[in-house]
Amino acid sequence: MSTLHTVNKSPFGDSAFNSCLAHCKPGDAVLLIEDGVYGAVAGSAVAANVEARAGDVSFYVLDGDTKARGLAAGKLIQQVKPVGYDGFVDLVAEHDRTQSWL
Amino acid sequence: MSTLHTVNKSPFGDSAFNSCLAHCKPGDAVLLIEDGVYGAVAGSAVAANVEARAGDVSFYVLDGDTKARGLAAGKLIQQVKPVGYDGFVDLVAEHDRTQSWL
Amino acid sequence: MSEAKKFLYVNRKAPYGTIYALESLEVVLIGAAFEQDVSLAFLDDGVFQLTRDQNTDEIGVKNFSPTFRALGDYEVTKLFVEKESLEERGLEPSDLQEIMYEDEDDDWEEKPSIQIVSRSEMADIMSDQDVVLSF
Amino acid sequence: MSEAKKFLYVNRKAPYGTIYALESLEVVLIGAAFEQDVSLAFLDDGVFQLTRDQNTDEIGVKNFSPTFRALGDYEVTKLFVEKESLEERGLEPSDLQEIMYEDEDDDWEEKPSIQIVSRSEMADIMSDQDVVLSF
Amino acid sequence: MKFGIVVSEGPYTHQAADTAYHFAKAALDKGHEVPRVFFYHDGVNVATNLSVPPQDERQIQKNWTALAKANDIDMVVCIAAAQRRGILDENEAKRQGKDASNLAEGFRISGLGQLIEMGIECDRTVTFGD
Amino acid sequence: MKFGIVVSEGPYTHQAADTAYHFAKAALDKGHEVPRVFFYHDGVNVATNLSVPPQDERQIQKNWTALAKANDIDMVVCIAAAQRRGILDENEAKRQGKDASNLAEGFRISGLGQLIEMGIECDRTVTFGD
Repeated sequence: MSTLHTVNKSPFGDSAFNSCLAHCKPGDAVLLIEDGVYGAVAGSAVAANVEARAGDVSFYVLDGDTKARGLAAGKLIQQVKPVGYDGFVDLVAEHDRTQSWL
Repeated sequence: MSTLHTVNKSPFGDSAFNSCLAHCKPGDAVLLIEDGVYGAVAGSAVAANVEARAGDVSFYVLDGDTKARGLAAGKLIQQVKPVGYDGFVDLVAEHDRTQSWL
Repeated sequence: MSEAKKFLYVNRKAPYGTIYALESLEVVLIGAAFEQDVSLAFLDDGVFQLTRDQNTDEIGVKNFSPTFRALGDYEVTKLFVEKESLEERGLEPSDLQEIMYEDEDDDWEEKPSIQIVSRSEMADIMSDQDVVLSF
Repeated sequence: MSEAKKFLYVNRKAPYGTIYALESLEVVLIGAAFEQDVSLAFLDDGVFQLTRDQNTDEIGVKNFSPTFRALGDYEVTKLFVEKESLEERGLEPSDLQEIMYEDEDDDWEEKPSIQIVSRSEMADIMSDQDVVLSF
Repeated sequence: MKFGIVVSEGPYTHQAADTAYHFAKAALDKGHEVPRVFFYHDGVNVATNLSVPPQDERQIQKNWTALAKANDIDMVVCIAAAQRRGILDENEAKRQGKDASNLAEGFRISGLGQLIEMGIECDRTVTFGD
Repeated sequence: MKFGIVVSEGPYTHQAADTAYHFAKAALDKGHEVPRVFFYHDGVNVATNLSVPPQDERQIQKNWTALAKANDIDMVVCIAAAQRRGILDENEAKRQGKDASNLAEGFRISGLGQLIEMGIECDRTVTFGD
């Protein structure tokens, strides 16, 4: 039993990402989409929050959204895995529920 | 020459209020409207940010918005002055420009 | 139809500045007719939805906060409010309105619908659902 | 018409997740015809609007980032980017695209339109305007 | 004093159109002028005449139309923003081959130049958005 | 697997309607079912047939209409949310005394019960909003 969490807003402008991190459980997955992908940028003021949870939570980023925003793979936190829309579908299917942090 | 800043989003969910505080100058005024009025609640996690600037910046809160949200005058930071829509108009007129922190 | 599913309505937004809180409540009221296992979560700015003494006369927007008190009549009786979210916002549980329901399994005794839970308990509640609707 | 007013366009939002960045740029382009004294401020998530190598093919949304490079042709040459906002977001000035203009007062020399400024300088720029439009 | 007002969010979803309305009314009550209100981004949706909110909710479009009529306010809806979002006047509907239009009385569709002009000609410009 | 999808924000202004579209398409491509998409809050604005975006932008309403047609998706627009925001089908327009309607092909207007029903009958419910 595990949850897929999606976050679609920048962690610098909105508290949704931090609230998601504070509520997700070991074994859950967090998928960053739309402006949420900025949460995956290495060396930012929130990167440490991701790195701190990367041991027990899986982090993903929607590839089309990072490319749109000019974030090359090398700019992203190492533990965050890029997926396409098809990978997004798989993540939803693999987890028991999806919670959108709007 | 001074600026009226308006903030309409909760400081707990959105970074606009903190950015406003970081950019307003001595002699400026900050008016909290709509969900921005939560920034005026005493004893909250952001109240100290307001109190720290209350010496050189004037803080106002739109009265109708605090009442709508059940925030009685006694719940608010002491240095924040309630105004009505007419007071809002006066503040816009008295300052050289209005900057909305959207 | 299969057995009841667990539905969680997640409320993270303040009332009036945006319509999400009101339209979320409209879903809860309609959803009550479907006899599912319904819970409401109030966390982050969502806790502001439940403050007492809301008076919207000056802003000209409809005050929907009394509707929360009617939820018991729809058998919606589990309103979980996060303690840490209250504290960060300078609120006490006593700043929230009282929402009661009559427990049919306990001789119709009046009981409070609001349960204050810790962040960690909220995470447990979220992870025990079939459908999570966020507004 | 009276003498030129100082217009500041404040950009605090990221591109693509919402339309504000694109529609702000549309105002700047139209506004250029009015021969006012125009500046653009990029701070908070607004700095993300200027990253290089944006490629929107997969999300199916129009890539409007090349339009920033055309601003010089419209005599919009003052793009102020806040240093602290870049740093908090893990960005270097070199992560931003180059935006140049030809300075007619200096023998049409090519000069950069982007100026990196401190938060305190940004506050000074904001406080020196006639009209502040926020998007 | 002349106040120019920008409304950047749609009706009911965000409070911006309400706050702008109360502000405009208060400014007029105090003897100021509100020569123009410019509707941009989702603000263009305020101008639909197809909105039928519940009887016990405020009527945002009708309130604006009445205020503009009583005080000679020029309510301008940005054409580019309106086209994206499906707000058309009769002419535009015809031009686009649509058999319906939905621009409410008191609003007119025009370009972004009207926003800049408002900024130039008003003493203060105030934006209501999200 | 059956995926139910909720779209909570309007077209162009937020990316939600785009992401939901790409997600639905990918789910169908992988052999999953998308029996219903429910449009709520400003999401109802996706269903206007009066939108005329620039030629070089994506056609959000038309894309949804085509996807639904090709895959037999039931696209439901919440009636209460639609009435507030001015999205009406022909019947509703007549009932409300309006001389125009603007609901695009492939969408139908119905109640919130359809959202709950979707949650009950689908294996997964995914919300796209802001």
